[in-house]
Amino acid sequence: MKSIELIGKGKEMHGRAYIEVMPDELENAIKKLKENGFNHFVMLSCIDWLEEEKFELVYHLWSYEVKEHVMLSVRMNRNNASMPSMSHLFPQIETYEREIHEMYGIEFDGNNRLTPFLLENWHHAPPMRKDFDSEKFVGKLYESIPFIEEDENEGI
Amino acid sequence: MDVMGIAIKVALLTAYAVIGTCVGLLFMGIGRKIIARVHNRVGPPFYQNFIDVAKLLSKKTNISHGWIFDLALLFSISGILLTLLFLPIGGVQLLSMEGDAFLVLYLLAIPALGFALGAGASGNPNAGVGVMRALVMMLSYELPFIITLIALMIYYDTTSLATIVRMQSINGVKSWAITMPPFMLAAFAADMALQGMLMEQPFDIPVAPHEIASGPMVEFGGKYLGSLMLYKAIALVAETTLFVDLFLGGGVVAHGNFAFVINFIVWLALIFLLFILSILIAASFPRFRIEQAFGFYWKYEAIIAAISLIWVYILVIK
Amino acid sequence: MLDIIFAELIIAAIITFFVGKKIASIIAGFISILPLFALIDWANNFGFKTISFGIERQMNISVAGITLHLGITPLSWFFALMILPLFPLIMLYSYSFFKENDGFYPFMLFAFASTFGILLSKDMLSLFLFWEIMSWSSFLLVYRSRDKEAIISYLIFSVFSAFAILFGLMILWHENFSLLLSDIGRINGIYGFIAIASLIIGFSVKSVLMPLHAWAPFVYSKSDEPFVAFLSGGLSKLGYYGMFLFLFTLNGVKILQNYTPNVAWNYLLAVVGSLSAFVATMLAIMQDDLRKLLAYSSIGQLGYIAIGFGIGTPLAITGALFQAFNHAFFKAVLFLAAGAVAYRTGKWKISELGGLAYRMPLTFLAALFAIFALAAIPITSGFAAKWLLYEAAIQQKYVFIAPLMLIAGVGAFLYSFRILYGVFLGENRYPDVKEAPKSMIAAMFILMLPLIIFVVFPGYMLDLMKPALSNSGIESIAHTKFAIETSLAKYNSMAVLITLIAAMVPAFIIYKARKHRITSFEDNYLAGEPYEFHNPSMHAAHNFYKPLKGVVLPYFEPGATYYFEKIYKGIGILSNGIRRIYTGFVQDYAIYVVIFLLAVMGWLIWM
Amino acid sequence: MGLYIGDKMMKYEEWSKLAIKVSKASLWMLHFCTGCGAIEMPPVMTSRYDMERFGIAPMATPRQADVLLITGYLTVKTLRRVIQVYEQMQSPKYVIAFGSCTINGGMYWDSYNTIKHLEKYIPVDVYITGCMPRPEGIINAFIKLMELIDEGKARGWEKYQKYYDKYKENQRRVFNFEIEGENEEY
Repeated sequence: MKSIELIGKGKEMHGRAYIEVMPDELENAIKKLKENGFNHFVMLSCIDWLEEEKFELVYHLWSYEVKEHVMLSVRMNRNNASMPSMSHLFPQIETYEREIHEMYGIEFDGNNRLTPFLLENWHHAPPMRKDFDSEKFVGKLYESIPFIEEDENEGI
Repeated sequence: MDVMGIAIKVALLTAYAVIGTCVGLLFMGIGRKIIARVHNRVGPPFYQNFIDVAKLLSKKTNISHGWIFDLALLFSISGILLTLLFLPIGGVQLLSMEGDAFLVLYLLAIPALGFALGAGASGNPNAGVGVMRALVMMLSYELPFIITLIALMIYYDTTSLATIVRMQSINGVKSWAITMPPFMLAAFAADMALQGMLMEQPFDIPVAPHEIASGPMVEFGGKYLGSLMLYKAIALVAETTLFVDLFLGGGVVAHGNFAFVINFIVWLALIFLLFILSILIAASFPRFRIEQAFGFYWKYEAIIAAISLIWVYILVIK
Repeated sequence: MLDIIFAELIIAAIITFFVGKKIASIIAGFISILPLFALIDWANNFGFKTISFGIERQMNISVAGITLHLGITPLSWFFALMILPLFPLIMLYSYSFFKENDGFYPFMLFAFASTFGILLSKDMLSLFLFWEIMSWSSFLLVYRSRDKEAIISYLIFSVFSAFAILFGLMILWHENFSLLLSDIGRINGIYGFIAIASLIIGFSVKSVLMPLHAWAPFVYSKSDEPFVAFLSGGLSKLGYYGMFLFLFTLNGVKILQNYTPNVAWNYLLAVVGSLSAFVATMLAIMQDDLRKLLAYSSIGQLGYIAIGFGIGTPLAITGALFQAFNHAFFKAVLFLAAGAVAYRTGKWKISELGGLAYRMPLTFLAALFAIFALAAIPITSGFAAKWLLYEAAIQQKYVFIAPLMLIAGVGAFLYSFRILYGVFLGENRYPDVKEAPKSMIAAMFILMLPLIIFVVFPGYMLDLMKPALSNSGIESIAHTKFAIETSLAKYNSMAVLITLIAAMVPAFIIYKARKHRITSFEDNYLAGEPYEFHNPSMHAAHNFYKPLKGVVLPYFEPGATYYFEKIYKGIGILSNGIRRIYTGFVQDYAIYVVIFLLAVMGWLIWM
Repeated sequence: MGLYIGDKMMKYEEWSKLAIKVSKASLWMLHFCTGCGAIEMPPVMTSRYDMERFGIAPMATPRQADVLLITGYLTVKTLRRVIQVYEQMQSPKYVIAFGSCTINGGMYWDSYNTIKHLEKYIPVDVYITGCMPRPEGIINAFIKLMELIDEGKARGWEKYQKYYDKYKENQRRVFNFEIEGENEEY
């Protein structure tokens, strides 16, 4: 596949190219792909590998010329996770980074708009992390709010 | 005029105001039923609009946005009743000798302006856009309507509606304006203008519930909306009656002992037919855009109306 | 007594030049009430019983062998009745409008004195003299705006108007060898025709008739509001005064008809008036600047008067005079209200204003009533005037004019609502704005009084203009106090008002039957979005009549202003060319002198 | 007709029978189509089920509507808008909650941002169970609501007025994700 040839590593996975890169190689890899026809940035996704204490960011790119989907995977430590922002390469990455910052708590250096985005008034742990116990949270918040019972004696 | 005469006149006017309101609400209910049948639905009962108005007027809380907002309620009902009473209805002159067609044309603006003031006072942007559309619509449909009106006026050499009705009722149906070829064209143009006046589809651009949240009415609820429904009901009667007075001899077919009853029934039947026509057009067409409506009226309708005006002018000059 | 009034106006004008703003406005206000006493006195001569102050009807001033004949006629009395009362009220308004006395009052008083003079003049010389004083004092008032386009356009058109009038008057004098206006009727033939035509063209500049309107949008939108109120309300009527004077009182219509029996020149005037009404209304709809909107609206409303004069039947002339009277007051109120809004907010763009109705309720009420009169809602006196004009057009079967007039009447609703919604309703953008100062409010409400009186009693208005009409040989139309009757129909203002009040009863019962709660502006339905999250403006007044934009602007705007832009540019090029002569080199000037001397010598030799 | 002049009105006892009759026969509905339930609305309105025969009509704004129909799950963010809309409606007003999501969270029972019981934040008069309920269910709910109005039991709006502070407290807690005894700031 063209992208694997360009970067020099990676493998084919379900018809797509899957390339693992180091955080410091990422910028050059995206730049190289962009210059060689992979000019559609599809999306940025994130996976929480709780057991391995890692976050995995996946940058999806697409080339209209060779009709090829490439996934650039980069891993980082789970504690104080941070990555350099790629929004200067594709401006739309900024919005994905905002969402991932809000949902996973990953810092993106160089992105100035990491403000509250989708959640209003949220001040708990980032909810998409695997150590965020959603069930327990629901029990503590939603189930603890009381029903409003009418006082039978008073009537309305 | 003696006291008795004034009392009778006031009683007659009150009776026609009540009749106009009831007939309007009834027609709106029947219109909903007919649209439902066209859609292959059962539809609400024909008295549904009476229930709706009663419900709105009996709402427990009502929100106002200040005294200018209240003008909508006060002016919409009073203005449209005023308009109704200045029309000859079924051969009964009411107050139509005290004014003329131009007065009626301008009286129709009182409730609209009051309504627009109230809508604007709410501060809702949808209301502002809705009123803007309503006014542009008004500018659009008034042109063909005015031209046809002038054609009638110069033909009968009067501007008084009562006189126009009297001159058309000399020979019964045969002397109605619509039996003459130039006025057939004019009646077509005026009927399309009526469609816009009634704000039925395809000209329901000002209210457009799916685009601008029912436009000017966006902040109206409870008694305010109830009064606006009453306004709409009376406006329906007033506007169709205006058309009937202009082209269909005001529904006057009989002279003599029971003429009053017969003329009333004929008038009712004629405005009902006009309303049904407009409802059927409404049921079969989607909504225009505002520029399309403007173009429709100022290009095609105005030309049709202008042809009839020129035709009538040549007839009159000869 | 009359000379004392004039002298006092002139002296007051000089005094106000030196004193402070407040004293100046008080002096100007009180002095300008004096002519009103004269009007009240003169009313005795025209069949009304009023108080008499012993002011004479005629006065001759002899200066250096030339006699100026001044005197009141029924026509000038009626026009004075609509123009002169504006003045003290504008002075009352300006009491709080101006920050300092910077030359407004003296010129305004000069303009006033000359207006009074124009109305009183009975010979051509005084008419032209006062016309020039009026033009120049109003030009100096326009000059205060420091706006190049306004100044130059007013200058060009005023000079053109003055030349046209002078040309007409000179021909009349040359034919007649009499300066008295009353002698004009004897003239016939081509000279009479040219004279009357050129006079009408000259006057139609002041009465902003299209196509000679091009100065109005610039001047109205840049000058001080009190002056613009006078310009639009008062001075524009002087143009129509002149037209009426020469067309009907002095039989100009007959002079035109005698020369060209087959051409209906009236009809041309009516067509110009109706096009003026229609095009200006369409352009007014598209304006975002409040003052420009009002300027175009003035052009449109004044067009109706020209229609009335053009149709020329008693019905039409009555309607035209009625419309002139109404327009003087409602347009003055509107300009003053616009000035009050700008005084408090400092904004002129309609899309930048909004929500002032609850902050400035009295200003809003005044503007609302004036707008009702402008849009000819039947609960105001504006309707009676327009109704008479419509009737006249139908009576004469003018099928081209009538639709244009009526559709312009509908268009008036559109721009009226643009003012109402954009400035006074809608989003509450100025929560801290206070009501306009008391003197402004007082001025606006007093100006509304005639509009209220003549809605209830339109018949009184017809009584007032009866002497003017009968003096010109025009019969007045059948009327009672409340009702006007024509051959076509009848309009009874009392029936409308009583029925409206009676119809208010059910509305009021519905209104009172259920309580309502007044909620704040923030509590608005925005598809569920809370107001505090809704950051951008909620005012829908920006680009208000956008659907009409593609229809109106390409067809109407170029036609209305194109030729003026050409003139404007042409004069710029011409002036530049002339300026090149002054090169600044002594040699060049020496050559000019030599050429001039050679030319003179050559001429002498040739002689 | 339930019309009283001046201050004498606004007593619950004076709520005349005719007013109840008319308000039951003319239910104007505002459908807050957040969830998947919105797809069930077109069949209810069109020729197969035709809700208009009962006098039920869709409305464009809350000012005009009597019934708030909530079709499906509500996140905390949407709940804020729903409450805004509910408070803009004019009394008497009713709420019909549609689908299991509004009853107990439904398939979003463990979601961190979907509210579980709508009744804790605004009073609900009629629930429609099911995921999804059929159009017949919606019609049935409206008829049930009419019965309740007739019997004088559909008084959610009065409950909201009476326990306004409690409802506001619940709403405040859920908007701020406020867990008792836990004020951790991330």
